[in-house]
Amino acid sequence: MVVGADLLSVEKLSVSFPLLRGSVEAVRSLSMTIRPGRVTALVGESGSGKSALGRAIMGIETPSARVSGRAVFHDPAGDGPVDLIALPRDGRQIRNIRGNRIGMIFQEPMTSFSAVHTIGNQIEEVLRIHTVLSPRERRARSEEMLGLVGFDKPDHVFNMYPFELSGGMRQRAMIAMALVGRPSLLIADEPTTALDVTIQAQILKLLKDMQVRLGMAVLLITHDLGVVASMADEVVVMYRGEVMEAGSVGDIFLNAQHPYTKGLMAAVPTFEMARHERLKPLREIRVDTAGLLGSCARPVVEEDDVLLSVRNVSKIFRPKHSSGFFAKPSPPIRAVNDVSFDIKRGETLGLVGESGCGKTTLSKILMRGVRADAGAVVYNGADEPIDVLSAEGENLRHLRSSIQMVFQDPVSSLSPRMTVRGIISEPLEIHDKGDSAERIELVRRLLHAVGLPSSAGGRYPHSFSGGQRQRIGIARALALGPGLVICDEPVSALDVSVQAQVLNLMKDLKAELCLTYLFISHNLAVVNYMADRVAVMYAGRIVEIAPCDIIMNQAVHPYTRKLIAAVPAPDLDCRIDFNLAGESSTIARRAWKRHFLDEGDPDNLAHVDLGNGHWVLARRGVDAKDLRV
Amino acid sequence: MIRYILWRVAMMIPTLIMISMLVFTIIELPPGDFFESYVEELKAMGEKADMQEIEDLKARYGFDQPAPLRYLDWVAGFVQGDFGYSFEYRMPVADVVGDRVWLTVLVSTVTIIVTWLIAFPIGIYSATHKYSWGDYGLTLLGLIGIAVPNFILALIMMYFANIWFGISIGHLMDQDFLGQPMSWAKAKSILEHIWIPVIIIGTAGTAGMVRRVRANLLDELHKQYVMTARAKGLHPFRLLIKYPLRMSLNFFISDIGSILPTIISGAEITAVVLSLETTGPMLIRALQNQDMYLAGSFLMFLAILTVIGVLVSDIALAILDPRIRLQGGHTK
Amino acid sequence: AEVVDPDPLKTRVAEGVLPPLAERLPKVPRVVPLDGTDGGVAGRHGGTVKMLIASQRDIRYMPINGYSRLIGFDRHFNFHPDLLERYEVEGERIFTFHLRPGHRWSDGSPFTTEDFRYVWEDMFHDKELHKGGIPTVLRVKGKEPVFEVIDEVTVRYSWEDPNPDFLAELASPVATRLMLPAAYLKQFHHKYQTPERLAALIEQQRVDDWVSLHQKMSRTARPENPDLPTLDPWRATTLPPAGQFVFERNAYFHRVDGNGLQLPYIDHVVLNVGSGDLVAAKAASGESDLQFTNIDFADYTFLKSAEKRGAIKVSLWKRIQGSRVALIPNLNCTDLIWRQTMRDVRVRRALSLAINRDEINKAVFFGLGSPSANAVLPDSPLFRPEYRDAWAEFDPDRANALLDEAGLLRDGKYGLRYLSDGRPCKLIIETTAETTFDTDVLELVTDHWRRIGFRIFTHVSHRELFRQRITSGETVLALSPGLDNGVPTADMSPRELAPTNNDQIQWPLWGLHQLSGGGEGRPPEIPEAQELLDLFHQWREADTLEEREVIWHRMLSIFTQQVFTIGIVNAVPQPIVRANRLRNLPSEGLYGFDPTSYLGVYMPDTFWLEGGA
Amino acid sequence: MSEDVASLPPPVHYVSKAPFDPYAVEADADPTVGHASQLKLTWWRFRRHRLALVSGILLLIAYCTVAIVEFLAPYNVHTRNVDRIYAPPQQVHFFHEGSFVGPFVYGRTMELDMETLRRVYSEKKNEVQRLRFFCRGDSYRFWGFIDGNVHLACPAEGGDMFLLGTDRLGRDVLSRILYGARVSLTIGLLGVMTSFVLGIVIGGLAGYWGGWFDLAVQRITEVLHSIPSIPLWLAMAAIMPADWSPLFVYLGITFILGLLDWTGLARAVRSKLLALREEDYVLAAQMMGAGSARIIGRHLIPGFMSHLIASATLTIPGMILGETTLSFLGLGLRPPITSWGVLLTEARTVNVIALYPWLLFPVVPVIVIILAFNFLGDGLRDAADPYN
Ligand SMILES: Nc1ncnc2c1ncn2[C@@H]1O[C@H](COP(=O)(O)OP(=O)(O)OP(=O)(O)O)[C@@H](O)[C@H]1O
Ligand SMILES: Nc1ncnc2c1ncn2[C@@H]1O[C@H](COP(=O)(O)OP(=O)(O)OP(=O)(O)O)[C@@H](O)[C@H]1O
Ligand SMILES: [Mg+2]
Ligand SMILES: [Mg+2]
Repeated sequence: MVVGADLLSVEKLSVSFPLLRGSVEAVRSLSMTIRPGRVTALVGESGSGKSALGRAIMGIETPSARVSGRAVFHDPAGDGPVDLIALPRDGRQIRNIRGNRIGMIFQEPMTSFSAVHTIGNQIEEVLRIHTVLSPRERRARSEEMLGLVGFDKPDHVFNMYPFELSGGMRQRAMIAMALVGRPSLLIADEPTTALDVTIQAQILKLLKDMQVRLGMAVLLITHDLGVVASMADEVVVMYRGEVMEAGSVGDIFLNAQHPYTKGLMAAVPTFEMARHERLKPLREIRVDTAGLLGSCARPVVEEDDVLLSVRNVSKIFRPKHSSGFFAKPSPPIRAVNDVSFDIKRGETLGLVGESGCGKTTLSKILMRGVRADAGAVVYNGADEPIDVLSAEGENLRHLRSSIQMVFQDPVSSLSPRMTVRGIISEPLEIHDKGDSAERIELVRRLLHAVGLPSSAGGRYPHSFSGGQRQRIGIARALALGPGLVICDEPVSALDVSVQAQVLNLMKDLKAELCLTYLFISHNLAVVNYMADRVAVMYAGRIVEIAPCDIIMNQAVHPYTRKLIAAVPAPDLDCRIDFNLAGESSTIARRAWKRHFLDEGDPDNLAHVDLGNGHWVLARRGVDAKDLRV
Repeated sequence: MIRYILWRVAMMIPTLIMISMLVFTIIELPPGDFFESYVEELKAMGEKADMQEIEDLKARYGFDQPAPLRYLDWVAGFVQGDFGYSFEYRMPVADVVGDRVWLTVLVSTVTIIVTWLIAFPIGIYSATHKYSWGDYGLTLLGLIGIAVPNFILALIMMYFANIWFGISIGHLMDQDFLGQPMSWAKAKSILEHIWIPVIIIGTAGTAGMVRRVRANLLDELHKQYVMTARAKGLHPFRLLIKYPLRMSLNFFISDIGSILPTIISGAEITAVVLSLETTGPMLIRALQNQDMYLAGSFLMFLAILTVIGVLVSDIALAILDPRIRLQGGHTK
Repeated sequence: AEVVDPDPLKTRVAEGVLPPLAERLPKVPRVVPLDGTDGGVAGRHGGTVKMLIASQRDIRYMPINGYSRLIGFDRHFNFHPDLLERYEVEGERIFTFHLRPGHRWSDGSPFTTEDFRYVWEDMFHDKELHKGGIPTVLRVKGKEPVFEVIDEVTVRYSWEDPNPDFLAELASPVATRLMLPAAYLKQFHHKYQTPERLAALIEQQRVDDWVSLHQKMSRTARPENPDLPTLDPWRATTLPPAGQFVFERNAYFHRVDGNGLQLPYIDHVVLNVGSGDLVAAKAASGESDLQFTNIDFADYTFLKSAEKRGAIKVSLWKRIQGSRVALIPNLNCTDLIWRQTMRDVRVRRALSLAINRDEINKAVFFGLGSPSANAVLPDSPLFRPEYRDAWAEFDPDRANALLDEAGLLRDGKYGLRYLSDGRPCKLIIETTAETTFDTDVLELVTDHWRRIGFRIFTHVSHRELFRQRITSGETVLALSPGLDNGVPTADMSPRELAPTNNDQIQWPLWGLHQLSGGGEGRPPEIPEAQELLDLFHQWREADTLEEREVIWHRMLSIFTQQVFTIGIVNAVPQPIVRANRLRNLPSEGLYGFDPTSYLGVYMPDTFWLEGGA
Repeated sequence: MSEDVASLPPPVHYVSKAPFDPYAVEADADPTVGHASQLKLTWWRFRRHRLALVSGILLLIAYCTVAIVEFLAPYNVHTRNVDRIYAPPQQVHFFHEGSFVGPFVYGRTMELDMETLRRVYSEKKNEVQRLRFFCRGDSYRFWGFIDGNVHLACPAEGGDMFLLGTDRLGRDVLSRILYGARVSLTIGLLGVMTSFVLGIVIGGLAGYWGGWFDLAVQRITEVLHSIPSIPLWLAMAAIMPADWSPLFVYLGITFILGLLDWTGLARAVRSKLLALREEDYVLAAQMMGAGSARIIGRHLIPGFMSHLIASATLTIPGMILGETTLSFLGLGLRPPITSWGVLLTEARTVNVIALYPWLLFPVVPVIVIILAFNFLGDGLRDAADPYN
């Protein structure tokens, strides 16, 4: 291997998508290099062409896209440089490289799997194509990989279908799939967006290990500057399809030159920020909310004015099995286990927790998207309380217009055959708000508010970048001016600048329209910025709930503490300690004090009041003082 | 799943009862009965019927009784495996149907398999090579097959097969083999004849299948999971088969319910034109003559196959797509 | 030429399976001279003749074409003893039949008067087998004949009143069976069989009781039981259901040719079942050696063009219907006004006059038919041109005048006429539209009648529905073939001309009245119809041929002058296809069911294949 | 970190010099696109599909001509010419003996061949019969009430013009095809539409709601599905009132069959929706409070549109030719009503194939119409396909 030779050198690569009228220039004559064994981070605003670049390198961009330029791949194990772009589409040569020499983690793991094949089948397929292993070995390798990405029971997961996994679990499966072939270059497109910080750390550690062990180079596409700081050797900053700034991590973090890079750095929310402080996006967008979404229904916010109260909600899933209908069923999954909490009017309740702990399921139960097995949910938005789980008729209609949800997976929650305009105005049409001209106007303003051009209204969801789709979802949820918005990872796919813009918007709206948010996120900094109170969930139960400050500074539960410790900061000096943070929670759990363990019987645990609205799940009858230590 | 299947099997009973009533009604609907139409037909030929025998037969088969009683009689017989008596053939229905079923099964299965063997590759080709000359050409050919009524196609093919290749017109085998036990020569003769009905019956079906495969496949080709699979380096053909094709099979699976009965009944009209020794012409004749037990039992048999087919199709559907919950209702 | 083998079955004789020819033939066989009169020449044995049938039922053509009857017609419609050696008739009342001594059924069992006795006593008079007693055709004025067995070979049937129909009935295409192979059938009869054995047979044949067993095993109209001995030239060998029916020569057949060769010449007749629509195509490609059913005049050109390929010859015979298609007003229809209108002879005559028969003949029948009222053909001794031409010329002006006279007024020159109650003259013609002729003719008639102010609509229905609607009087006008027998002799019953049957479209109710002996229907309500009925009764009483002839002519004259049915074209050609090598099938002939029994009177047993097997 | 990797030279620090404006708007697309409704967008995309556009126009023309066949057809539908039975098609010429004459046909004589009973036509090369345009010919009653006799083209006075030959009664095949379009292009549509609407609605609800409704629908489907169409036709024909005109009876049968024929489609729709309803966007719509109709119509059915369009185009031949099958059973349309199916049914014999093949010509318009519908369907499919 020639020292100093680039593993991949991209030269004047352009990608453009023809549209009905005009076209989108996603990547404009971009050049960059990736060096063997290094992590090159690609950061940039949402929609700046990062994913398009990744796909173009793999040669899997949609056929309608126009790709030009060169991407020379010099495989250390292969026989000389090849121009990936020039290779025949789906020819033998490029197929040998895909999956085998270059692995790819897609940005949207939720939809990247085929729904009708098991996870195991799809992961193992990589080995089937590129190796000569026996089925048994393939299975062993796949399960090993699944274990590495943080699954407790890889053999179970192997037989599960993608729709049975939570968002983060799918993302990890995706990572397993990309890594199982042991590529020399990994294109990781936002690999950790759906993961909580502990698992994120675990995954990053895995990547790092593989990079070191196998000499694997990584093109890490991400917007999380904390991750960049912890992982990257080199950084490329991209804006609207062009490179703004490139250099080593040090150059970028300590010596940023370009105003865009500087802007990005400034937009990151930190723990040190004051509650009322506004985030500083690259461009401030002023939204004219007045008269747009209706005005604040009840300006006075009282204490103990509960908008939504959740009592003893439980949900058990019985997994399907691929191995025929005679196989013995695998154990049921307790996704949500006896959860109770309140959301007060006008507050933002943050919900954090491990990937797969039941946050999405819980939020869908609140929306009646999933039927709860037990429990009650009461909504106090209307004149009288409505029992959410059994409402019918007018009550249900009212609920539907006053509780809205931003889905964790933006792709699949947008009708693929509706234009963005149709999607955003749909809730208005359903609830018969305004005439068609007003709706068009509202859609235009909403698009503007989330930072999308108005021409986006005529496009279909698939033609957007991950972050853009997420913003469409947010715009839709806000369109009706609902009383309660449940946001499931609303900003996970957004770069810091757009994230800042959107978070500001949400905060503004909250203030002006007295919105109430249930804010699910893995990004604790964001939760810290947004939430008034925070609930921490673990394995289907709420383990700790308290006002935001308390959680951030005086958390009691060992899981919460670990979460907070694992937050990556966009600072080269405090990189994550992978050895500590990267250990899986089942292992970490062994070190928990026995106050927090149920020891086989869930009834052993109960919520213990620590004062100031601070509750923690612990042994019945345990003294609060013992816990604080 | 097993519970679901058992439950569905139990559900078949009321369904079949309803079907049997309907079948009976449909056969009873046309005014008159077999005997009247028999007498009329004889009269039309200038002959006269043995009225005595007809009166006897009428009494014997309960035609002097009200319809509901006859219905009960028939159903009771059916349950015991007695499918009734064919007036036209003057023998038990089971004997009449006899051999024809196997020939029908042969023709239909060959047709169906040929249809699939041709339609799927072409459908896949048309979808992946949308608007290529191949796509246009095959579409054109297939649609011509649909647009020309089967009987005209049959006549034209038979006529020219006779003029050019000297193949005798119609039938499934040389007449000399009729009623003979199976032999190599007979099998060969069947093979020589079977291609005409297969082509004629198959054209329309093939073209239809091609268009449907194409349409359904086109919808799947752009999905994200296809891209994922490509990123793994999967061979494009294997990829197509494993992912999008499987996804697009939904329409096909849902139709299994109607495939089973067609295997037994075959393409009636074409069979009539080609005078195939299949069950189709027999059924049509039985219906036209109101040979009611023959027609009724045969229809009932088809109905049972349909019902089984629907169940099979539902189960296959659930296997094809694990997301499908056959029992669950929807959420509001 | 080769030496003709005198006995085609000699190998089987040699094997001892069959007795020699001399023992198989009756003492006095029927000798068919085949000396060139009527065009038939003596031939040679051997070969197979293939024919096409449209359904399994059509094996019934075999006994019709075989035409072995006690007494049969020759091709000039004279009676001729066939199975009988001779017969005597006294005053149309007493019929004595003499069998041929030594005559045997096809299984070799003797054919004797016991076979007549069995039918008469053990079948007709068995309360279980024939609940209604003897067949109605055997009753005269409701009374049974006296049946006597004189000896082994002689039987007698004697009636109190004359039964002039009897011989014609015996010579008809589907004759009433007076004799069946008793020796064979006794095993199915409760009188002769033990109940256990009977039960076993019932079980084996999968029937319900011995009655159905007997019926099943003794069926002759359709030779479905290969074991049933027969007297026909060919006997069945195939048990249905089948796609192909093979008939084999009857080794005991009673006819010989002038050279002493036992008939039939042809060894096997094979009937192949196929779609009726394909018969013409298959016949053209030489798949049939003898075809007359399921082909029609419209196929002629096509068949003729296939003649060039050498395998077949097509000839045109003449159909014997009184009219190929006729328009028949229903004088019993329920619509009062229409009934009155149609009973007005002027209207019927006008409708007839308004039809341009020449155009129809030219357009549809290539000018080969003969425009005619529904009457007898020139081939009948009863033919007179005035019957043919009665109200059959094309004269719309006269038609219009007649209609004006009848009070059906019209507005404008081309306008509609109106009935007396003010309704327009819009008529629905009922038809079963079995052939394109029907639709074509209707289309032309529609046009012709437009000129006399009638509007025509067609309603097509199934045959049974068609009948039903006529009987119930819903139909005013129907399209249907004319007289079945267009070539009658005075000996044949003129029943078709009088209201005698409920299937007569012009007067179903009057016919029913007569048929049921006055129990149902209504007596004829117009004098002309009543007169026809009276004449019919007179015919039955008439003793001499001359008397009958006079009556026939009276009836024909009334029938045609009154235009009870509106005939259009008759004597239209019917193509007959034969293999090139098939001999003795006349190139011209009369085609029909009654009285010619299709090919029956032309004796298919005398047909032979040149060049042999 | 392994040695050689660590020893790589540090990358150059690159900073773009291009001017940077964070507020720069994306000028990538025409803003009108953003405001256009989905229907409009679909139309814009459809317009780009040449073949589909042409097909659409063709169909439009075809349906327009249906309104004015009386004028377009050179003869009346029932005009017979007894001296011109089974006349083969005539060719239109423009040049006679080298000089331009305009469109004309040669006169013909007919002789009867009494041997084969064939009519033999021979062209008289010296008799030029010039066609006339916008001329007076057979009189007709336009749409049943306006009398007229003007035709687009007629034969020369006393001559004839049978461009597609004549049938067994000497009727002009071309005129009959034109008249036949009237029935063929309209009536069967009714049945197809009925069955489509029912199939989509019932199948949609069953697939989306599932549960007991699905169960009930499935059982009904099974029952209906179990009765093959032929016995139904026979039974139906038997109960149709006898005094209905054949057109009406046919209409009735098509309609009833449409009412019964939805099962196949319903099953397909249901099966697909059973899978689609598990998609997140359906959940999203439910959570917005969308009703079943909206979810099925706006979210689910579009995902199945390709199949529906394909199915629809495939049933069109059935609708045009449905009566041919029916007439095989002795039902269906009959003369004097003329449709393409009737014309083809009349051509149902070997005679025609061997001797008068021009009577099979009605197959051509059938093929053209079917192709047109098919390409139109393709265009619609593509226009509705967001990935396109
Ligand atoms: N199939 C497509 N058709 C048209 N435009 C597309 C298509 N795919 C992506 N685009 C556009 O290309 C641009 C770049 O998209 P890309 O997905 O590469 O962005 P990204 O940098 O990955 O953003 P994000 O961080 O939000 O994922 C976006 O403006 C997007 O709208
Ligand atoms: N349809 C389903 N069938 C079976 N199991 C399911 C289903 N949906 C979710 N689960 C299981 O329920 C558990 C909770 O899933 P959920 O999606 O609520 O997690 P989450 O907290 O949102 O995780 P993430 O942060 O990764 O999105 C997971 O273990 C998942 O495997
Ligand atoms: Mg992206
Ligand atoms: Mg989730």
